[in-house]
Amino acid sequence: MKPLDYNQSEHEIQWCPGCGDFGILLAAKNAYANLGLKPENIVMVSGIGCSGKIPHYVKTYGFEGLHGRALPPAQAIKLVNNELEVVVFAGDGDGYGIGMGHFIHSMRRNMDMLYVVHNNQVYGLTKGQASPTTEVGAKTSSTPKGVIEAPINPLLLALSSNATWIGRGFAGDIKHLTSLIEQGIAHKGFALLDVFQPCVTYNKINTFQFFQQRVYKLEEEKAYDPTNKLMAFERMQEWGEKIPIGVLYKEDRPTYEDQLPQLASGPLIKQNPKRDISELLKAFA
Amino acid sequence: MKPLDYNQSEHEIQWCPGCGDFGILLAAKNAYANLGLKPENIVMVSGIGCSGKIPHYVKTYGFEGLHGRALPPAQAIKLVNNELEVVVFAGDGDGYGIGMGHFIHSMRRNMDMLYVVHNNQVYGLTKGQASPTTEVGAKTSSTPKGVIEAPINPLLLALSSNATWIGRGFAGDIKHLTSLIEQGIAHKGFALLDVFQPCVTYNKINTFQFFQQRVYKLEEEKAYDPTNKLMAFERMQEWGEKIPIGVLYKEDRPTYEDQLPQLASGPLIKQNPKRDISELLKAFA
Amino acid sequence: MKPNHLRWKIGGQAGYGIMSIGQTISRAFSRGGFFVVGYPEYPSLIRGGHNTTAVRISEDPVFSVDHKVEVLVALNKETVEVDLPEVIPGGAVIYDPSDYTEDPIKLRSDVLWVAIPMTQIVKEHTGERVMRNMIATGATMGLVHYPFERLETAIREGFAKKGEEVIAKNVEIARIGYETAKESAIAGKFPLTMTPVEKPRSHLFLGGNSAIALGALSAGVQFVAGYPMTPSSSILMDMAKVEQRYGVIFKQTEDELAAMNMICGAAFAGARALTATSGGGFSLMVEALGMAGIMELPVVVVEGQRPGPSTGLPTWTSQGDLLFVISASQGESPRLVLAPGDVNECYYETAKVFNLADKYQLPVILLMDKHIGETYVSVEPFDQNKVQIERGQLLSPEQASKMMQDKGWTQFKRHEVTDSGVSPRVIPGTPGSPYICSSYEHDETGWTTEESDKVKAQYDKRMRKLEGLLHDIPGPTWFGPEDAPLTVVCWGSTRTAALQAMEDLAADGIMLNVLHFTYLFPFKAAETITALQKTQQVLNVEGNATAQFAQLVRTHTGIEFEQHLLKYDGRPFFPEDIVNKVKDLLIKSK
Amino acid sequence: MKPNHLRWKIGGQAGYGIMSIGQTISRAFSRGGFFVVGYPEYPSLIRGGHNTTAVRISEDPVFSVDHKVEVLVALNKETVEVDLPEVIPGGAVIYDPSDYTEDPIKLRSDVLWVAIPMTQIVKEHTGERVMRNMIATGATMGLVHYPFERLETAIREGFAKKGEEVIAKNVEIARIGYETAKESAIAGKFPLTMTPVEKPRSHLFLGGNSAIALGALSAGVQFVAGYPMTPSSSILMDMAKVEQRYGVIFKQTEDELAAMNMICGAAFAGARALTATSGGGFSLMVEALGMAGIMELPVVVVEGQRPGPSTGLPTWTSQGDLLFVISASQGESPRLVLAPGDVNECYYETAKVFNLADKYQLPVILLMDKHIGETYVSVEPFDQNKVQIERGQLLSPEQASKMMQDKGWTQFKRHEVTDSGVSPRVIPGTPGSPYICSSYEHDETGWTTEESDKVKAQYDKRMRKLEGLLHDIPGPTWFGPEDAPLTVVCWGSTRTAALQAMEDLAADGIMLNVLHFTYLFPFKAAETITALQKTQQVLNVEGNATAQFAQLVRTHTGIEFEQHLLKYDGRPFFPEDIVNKVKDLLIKSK
Ligand SMILES: Cc1ncc(C[n+]2csc(CCOP(=O)(O)OP(=O)(O)O)c2C)c(N)n1
Ligand SMILES: Cc1ncc(C[n+]2csc(CCOP(=O)(O)OP(=O)(O)O)c2C)c(N)n1
Ligand code: SF4
Ligand code: SF4
Ligand SMILES: [Mg+2]
Ligand SMILES: [Mg+2]
Repeated sequence: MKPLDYNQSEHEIQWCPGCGDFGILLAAKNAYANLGLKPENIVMVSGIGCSGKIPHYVKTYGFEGLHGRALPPAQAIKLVNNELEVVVFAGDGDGYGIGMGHFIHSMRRNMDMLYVVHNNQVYGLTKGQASPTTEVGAKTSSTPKGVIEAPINPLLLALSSNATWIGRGFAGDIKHLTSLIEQGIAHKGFALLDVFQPCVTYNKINTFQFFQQRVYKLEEEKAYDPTNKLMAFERMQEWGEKIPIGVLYKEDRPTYEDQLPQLASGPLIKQNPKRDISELLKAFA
Repeated sequence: MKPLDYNQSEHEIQWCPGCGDFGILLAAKNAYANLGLKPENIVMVSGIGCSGKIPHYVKTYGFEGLHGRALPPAQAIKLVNNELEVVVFAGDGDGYGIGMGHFIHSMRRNMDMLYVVHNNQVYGLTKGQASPTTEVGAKTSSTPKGVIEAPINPLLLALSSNATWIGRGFAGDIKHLTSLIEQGIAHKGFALLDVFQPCVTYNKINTFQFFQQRVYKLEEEKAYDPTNKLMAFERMQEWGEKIPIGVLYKEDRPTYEDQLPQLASGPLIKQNPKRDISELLKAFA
Repeated sequence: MKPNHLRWKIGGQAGYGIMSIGQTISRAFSRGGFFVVGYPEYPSLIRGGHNTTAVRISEDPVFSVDHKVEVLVALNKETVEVDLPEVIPGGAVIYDPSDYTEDPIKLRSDVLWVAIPMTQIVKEHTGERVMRNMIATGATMGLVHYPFERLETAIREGFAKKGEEVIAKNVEIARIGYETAKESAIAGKFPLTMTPVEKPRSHLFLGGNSAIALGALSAGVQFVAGYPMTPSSSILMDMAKVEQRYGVIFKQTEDELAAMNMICGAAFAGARALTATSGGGFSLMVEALGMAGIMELPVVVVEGQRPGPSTGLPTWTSQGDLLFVISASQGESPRLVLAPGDVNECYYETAKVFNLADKYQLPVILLMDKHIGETYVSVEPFDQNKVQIERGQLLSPEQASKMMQDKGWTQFKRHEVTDSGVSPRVIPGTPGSPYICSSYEHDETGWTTEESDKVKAQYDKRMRKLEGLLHDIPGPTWFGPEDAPLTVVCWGSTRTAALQAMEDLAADGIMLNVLHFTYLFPFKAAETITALQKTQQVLNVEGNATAQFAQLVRTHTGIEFEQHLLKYDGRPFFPEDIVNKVKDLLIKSK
Repeated sequence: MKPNHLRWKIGGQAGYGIMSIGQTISRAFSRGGFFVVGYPEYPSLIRGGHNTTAVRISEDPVFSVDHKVEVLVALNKETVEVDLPEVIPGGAVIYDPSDYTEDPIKLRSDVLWVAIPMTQIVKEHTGERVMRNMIATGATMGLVHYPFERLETAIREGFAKKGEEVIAKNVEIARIGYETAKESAIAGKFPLTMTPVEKPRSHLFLGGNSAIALGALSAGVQFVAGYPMTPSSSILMDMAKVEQRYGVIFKQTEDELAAMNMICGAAFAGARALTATSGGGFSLMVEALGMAGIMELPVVVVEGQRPGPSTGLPTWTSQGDLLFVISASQGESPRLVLAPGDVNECYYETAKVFNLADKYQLPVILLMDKHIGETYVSVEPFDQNKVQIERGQLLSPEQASKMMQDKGWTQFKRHEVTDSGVSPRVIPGTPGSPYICSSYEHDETGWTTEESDKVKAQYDKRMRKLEGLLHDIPGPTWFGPEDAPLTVVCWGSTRTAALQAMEDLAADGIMLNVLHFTYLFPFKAAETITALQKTQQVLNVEGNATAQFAQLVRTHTGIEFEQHLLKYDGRPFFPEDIVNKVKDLLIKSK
């Protein structure tokens, strides 16, 4: 498979020219190709937002659900057919705002899927309101005097919630991002990949340039050990002149599905649903 | 004021005899009395669960809202009348399950209130299903073969979400719990107090005895510095033979309400709502 | 008092086994060939409060308990205070003298006071306090001269998992109750006897919630997600129990939002999926219900009604959510709404509507309530062979690729515009036909569209499904004599009380028939008009304050009911509610 | 073409200032004493797609744009492709010749093609590409010989905050457009002239969403919580802008669940509280809506409809949520539902329903839609003095303590059972009267109850409020001649198209009247029956597929409408939709 094979060719892509979402799209297709995944075995699940449109642009199965609710259907899809590769895409408002509850609970379950969050630190599709990752002081249409709430730290939340793979990428570095998506998919368990995705229209602070000047790659730092929780805890708080990208944390833990004896004989939907419940009926006799 | 002055005398309390909720009730009344709070200036807000019944049993203003939604009305009450003392009570299913989103977002806002979570590690009122804090392997009516999800760690989540005061108490140690509630109320900002609250009916693992044998008080440990985030991070993960209670973390950060110039002239509801919007109308002429 | 007809009620605090003992006594009689129906009432508390279970036992079919009993068992004083008026003259009250300093006979002299020193017996036999219910049950059997072995068998079955020691203790203590009652001077004065019938029937014995779970299992449900909520939690817990045995996945979720969105995902991926909740949880499912509509996903949602608004009365019953579930969610999307009328329908209709969900690719709402969900009755054993699994137009990979070839499609048209409104579907994993399943309005391939004609084509296509569906579902059902001067119209769980009232009134020589609706939306307007043309006078009976079903009928037929019997205090209809109202009406209309 | 009557439309990509230029040209004419109405259309995208703004300008009052224009401005080829059919014969198309290699005149020879080299002008004058719209606007003014100073003033006002340099550049470039058009050979052939009227009116110029925000501010709203959702976000953003100036707190929340629960908390604590959302967000508010009902909290919810189901068509319009909001939430709880018919009502009715919310202590749902929310019109300046703030039975501490004394209460009875169903309330901070405000069913003091009579008393009390409310709200409004042979029945935003159609038909000698409903629930059944008795033939016009309002009318009156004009493709009704349908009907009925 080549990245081009995943192209959804009939329609025009509807993001603003220069949007960071293009980088994520490209990296995803690269990663699928590198991993040799068949289009029909991938399900891309998303919520609503500029980010949420991504499944439209790739020739895989797609599920563009409700704003904030990408993870619940994704989990169910995985549970009923664990032969599928489930990749979930969300916005920062979508995934960390309205979808926060699902986010935390998904991580503790540790189902095998990759969760990519297009973190542009703004509500794009609704025209520029503050999101849960907007920085303090930032002036947006919903905070004309500046944000006064501390932004959330998705990586720290993931670390605190037993996510078993935690990464961060940058839509301006597609090669690196491709590799992260590949690793995230390959990881057995729940993988969170937060991606800096500049919104060229509504976020004039966290631009491509902003990140180009600040990001550095953890894998280039020999001493960094992503299996060390304490190290991860400290590094996840680094923000300012230098901002780390790469794999911040990983660990091995059995996945949810692997602990279900029901799946020993294969995916649920391949099992015959016709069953004899006579024994159960006896309990009511 | 004496604790008795807060008694809601006309009706019988409806918890199971021996329930940990009694300890929390007693400690709350003690704390109110110690702080000399007037009943009419306290609003106790709760969700739905055994825990949610607590505002019924105290002679303060009370708001027993929806399951999982204690925090949103509590925040609004504080915002429109910041002279009130807002104390919020939730269950672990209520506050950490269905209410997870509000929990995380409330902490980053840092409004001045105390959030007490009755953590009995089970769904009490609905008769014993697993909750987000139920331990792995525990057999409940919803997990007859044992829980296979990692429990959440509320303290770590709070630390990751910029809560400015994080404490843990035990309903079996009322004196200590009273002091924690006092400190939590006195703290300026959002205070999370997770309370081990044995459910004598549905949780046969995390009993009074279980905690009596394990808990130790952080304040008795000189070296422990609750302003040290790294220390807090490590200690919050301690679970097993020894479990810390007390104040695990605290910091100073301006509250949300203190950053609102609208409140400079006093609580919102004391301001005259009649206003002249002529100037605004001009913008549409 | 008729022999072999016993209405029995037990009352006491929560935590004293009021519900389980109701099951035990019911089983003892059911095994003796009797028909039984049992109805538990309890507050939203874990301990304390006033709990009761009423059981009606008869050699003839019975539908509903009522507010009269031949025997009342009072495990505490409160039961006497609250429930004494229900005892019919000549009836008996089994009570514990240790609850009283004075003889309670002065409370009512027209009933027999059967003193059974339960507390004392428990103490003497080193039993637990909770076992007083077993003594009382034994005493009941003694009083009506029912063979003790029947009770012993029921105890053995009920406690099978607890081991021989527990069984022995319970049997011992029940026997003491039995003997004490039988030998008491008063017992001789009590005229009612219960004798096992000749050919015992092989009844099942269960409530509507259990039947729903069984029906779903027979229908091949594969994925169940839910968040506990009274009165539907038991359906979820039943699934938790059997998931591994039957190849089902049960997922307890973080909230109802997740549950509903999950079953949508599961349905998209090809599984039969179900959730169960009550009105509050359903409120959180409303958004995803519309999503299931636009995505054309077959899902089944059990909505067990309890009185609202809001948290309301969690452990009581209601029929207050009808119009809500019919119009829930923004915009307009097709759905099927039905409310089973008895435990049999809970099983068979559940199994059936999984097929309808698949056939029309839309959500089904099974409107239950606490009353039908938890009232247990004896029914003919369910016949699994009657259940067919029909997945509708779900294409195999071969069928899909053939279809694409035949139609010359380069892209699979998941939402192809068809006459029936139904489009063949594929599931992820099918080669060659990846498509996007979207909550936006879309064209036939799933691609987002805002073009007027495409929007309208999809909207119409979806709504068109209701036409076929309307054709596939049955209209209302008649019970009773055709030419009755008065017709009770009712829906869902109210049927049981209506049928019982019909029988009770027949005994008084009053003729009545019942027109009952199980399928509620889409609405069978033509059939309803025809049916109502046959009526003389109509009494509409439903469990809400605004006569929601009557509104529905008027919306779709223009017909207005003039007489209503509405109840919204959390109690189900009891037959005598209807009996009294009917008598009133008939007097007035004379 | 009549002088001083201009229908104008501009089209181009998103991001090219299609919406803002509509405002500029509208302001230029409004200041010249004209009535204007402007309607923007855009897809759910940030950049790209096909965007238009249509503006109707007239010396007589106008209600609605329609699908005919005298002047079309095409900023790209797509506009010509899509919108050319709307230009009336003899009309003009202003276009950029750089978009075409061949002369577009062959596309239609019955219109004037006004070539304005916008791209070139922008380049020559170092303007930005987005300024092409300004050139086109200047050209329009030149074409119709409207004084350039009016446009200049409008530009100065519109760009006031951007500084002199930006203003100067825009004026310069607009003037070039103006001169180019005026001097072009073609211009002389265009017969339509627009001349400022003698006594300019001092109109406001705004859309329904802005009017709602203003109405709420006049009504003393103190707390606004919400989560952005098209088409209601602008109400929230307006509040964000002014919160500090006017002593309001605006809180953007994590989701709509929080928003609705927050305004309930704020109302409990005594603040006037509002949220604004669309159907999807409202779906998440459904549970707390019932809570507001049982807690008896006065809150105002703006629900801006867009087409569903589900995410649907985010930037388009709909009237599809009527039955949903009326029956939303489990159980039954009282509410007020209204849908303003024009921008004036958006202001005055919003201010008024805050009082009704307080008087009856219940939630109010203001049903808006994208069409009325974003279509801007010229209106008489709002008169703030007409707005009274009446908080209903909200007791001061003194009143509360007196009441407790007078009634001999030891505990405050927040939910006292009264004839009106309304109980005096206190807010936290009031000494002596702490009470529990609970989502459980409760007794008069707020204490949880499950007792049948108390439950019923509270349920009845709450529903009783609807009686007073029904009395306080107005019935439908008549427009047009009393004896018209045909009546258009409509509700909410459809009024504008209906009134415009009425005028347009009058010009053709066809008589029509309009019966419009702003207040929808509780339903004014008696007044509706009386009103409908006066009709000869009725055409029901509404923006959904299932004729929801007609269903409502039938439910409450039994009256069935025979003729419907339904639209559910996201577009609002245009006057000609109604005109055509009416002509059809009149031909048929002849
Ligand atoms: C329940 C609900 N509330 C609100 C919306 C409106 N809405 C659509 S996208 C969006 C936020 C977009 O921000 P984000 O999630 O960060 O995605 P982005 O557009 O930035 O990629 C909102 C609020 C919705 N569709 N559904
Ligand atoms: C939306 C909604 N879903 C479900 C319920 C049912 N319910 C009531 S309390 C409860 C859980 C109780 O557990 P927890 O929050 O831990 O409180 P506890 O009873 O243990 O104090 C649930 C699921 C509800 N009231 N509302
Ligand atoms: S608004 Fe921002 S996030 Fe959305 S497409 Fe444009 S640049 Fe990308
Ligand atoms: S069920 Fe558990 S938590 Fe609830 S009252 Fe009883 S002991 Fe307490
Ligand atoms: Mg974003
Ligand atoms: Mg709990």
